[in-house]
Amino acid sequence: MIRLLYFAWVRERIGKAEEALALEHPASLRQILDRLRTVSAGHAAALADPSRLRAAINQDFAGFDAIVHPGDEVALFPPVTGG
Amino acid sequence: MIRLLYFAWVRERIGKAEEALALEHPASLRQILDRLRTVSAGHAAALADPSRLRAAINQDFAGFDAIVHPGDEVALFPPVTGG
Amino acid sequence: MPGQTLFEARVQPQPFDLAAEHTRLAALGPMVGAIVSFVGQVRDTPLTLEHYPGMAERQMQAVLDEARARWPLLGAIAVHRHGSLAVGEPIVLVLTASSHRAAAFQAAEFLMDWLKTKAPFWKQAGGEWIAAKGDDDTAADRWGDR
Amino acid sequence: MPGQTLFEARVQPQPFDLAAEHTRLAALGPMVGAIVSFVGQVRDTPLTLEHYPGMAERQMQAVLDEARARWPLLGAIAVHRHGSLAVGEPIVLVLTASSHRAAAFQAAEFLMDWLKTKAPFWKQAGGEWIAAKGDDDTAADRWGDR
Repeated sequence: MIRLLYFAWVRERIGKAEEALALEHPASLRQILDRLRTVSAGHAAALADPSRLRAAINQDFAGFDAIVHPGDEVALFPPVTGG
Repeated sequence: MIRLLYFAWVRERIGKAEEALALEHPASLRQILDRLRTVSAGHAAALADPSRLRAAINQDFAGFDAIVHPGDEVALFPPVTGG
Repeated sequence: MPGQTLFEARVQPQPFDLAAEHTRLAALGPMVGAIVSFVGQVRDTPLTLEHYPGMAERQMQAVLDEARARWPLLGAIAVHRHGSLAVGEPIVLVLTASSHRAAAFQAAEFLMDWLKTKAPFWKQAGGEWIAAKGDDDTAADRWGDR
Repeated sequence: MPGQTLFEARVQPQPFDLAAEHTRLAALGPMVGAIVSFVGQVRDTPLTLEHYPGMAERQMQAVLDEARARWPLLGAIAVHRHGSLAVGEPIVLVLTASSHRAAAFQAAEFLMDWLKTKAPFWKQAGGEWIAAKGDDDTAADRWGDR
């Protein structure tokens, strides 16, 4: 199991701020995205273009080749615009 | 006549903060310094080394070749150390 | 107390108090010669700021640690607001204290550049999410990696 | 009132109020997006600051005008104290306001560099006059002449 968090328009398109995903073996973030796109039309729309997305694993920025382990907190969001 | 103002160690060595000097015709700051050095031992000591001095005419920085006119306010002081 | 240091990152909905934060750095001791502050405030149009609780504080603290490793700082404070903000309201505060002005200025500018690209906040204006600016990446990149 | 600008140089013996001066710039209108402040404070040893009344204000104003010509500023304030100052007391305040952070940062750093080399103040510590630092000329020179 991993915890997924969504922010900004990713959250809006998916229609929820967080959810759980079953995960028994380590997988790349890219593989997680592939699975998530099949969950709903909202997921597919939000996650269609990885170049518009950024990700964090356990609250640190991560590339899409990074490996997610069971128990991790994974966040998906647009490029940040704070400051 | 010109008004002379002294600051910091220039003031201390000369022993006064200001004085008047007779001036009927325009003269360079360098010529004014030459005259002032003859006024007293304190003047001579304070003004001995122009490379350690800075000057202003009418409250604007001026080089020693600048021309002083009767009625001007001339200030002599060390390089500034504010801020 | 003299000789202390102070490095603090906070995320909060309420306004911050520039003078109070400044006083905390000014009081760090007789080595403090220069304090630089930056305040960003809402320009032109009201904003709503969303953030990632936990990661926001964590990444802001990491940026402070990075600044501390690069410059001889005695202290630094970063405060970022979230929620709905009207035009003219302050969004972000950065303060740096050092013995020397160049370090305080450079560290403050570095902190702002890196916060803009590394702190997980997202601005919404008029119902639209504001896109990230390439300018901000360029500004952040000039400091290089370590 | 929106759309105003504010450029002010002052010399005074008494402390300044960072928050009050900041508020004056923050209130200049909806174009203000970034406010940078610099406070210099007495480090290590008490100081006495002598200045050239009249010329000090005049040169500080000239430095503000120069910054205004170089960067898109909405406002800038420079306050320099004179007289006897204990360790930890503030000496000099510079504040800049702009729509953009880079302009506010650069102008504030420029103002400090130029004030240090162009404002007629002289520091005395322990009965000795502090010598001008070549570093300060170098810092000022990097901005070039116009």
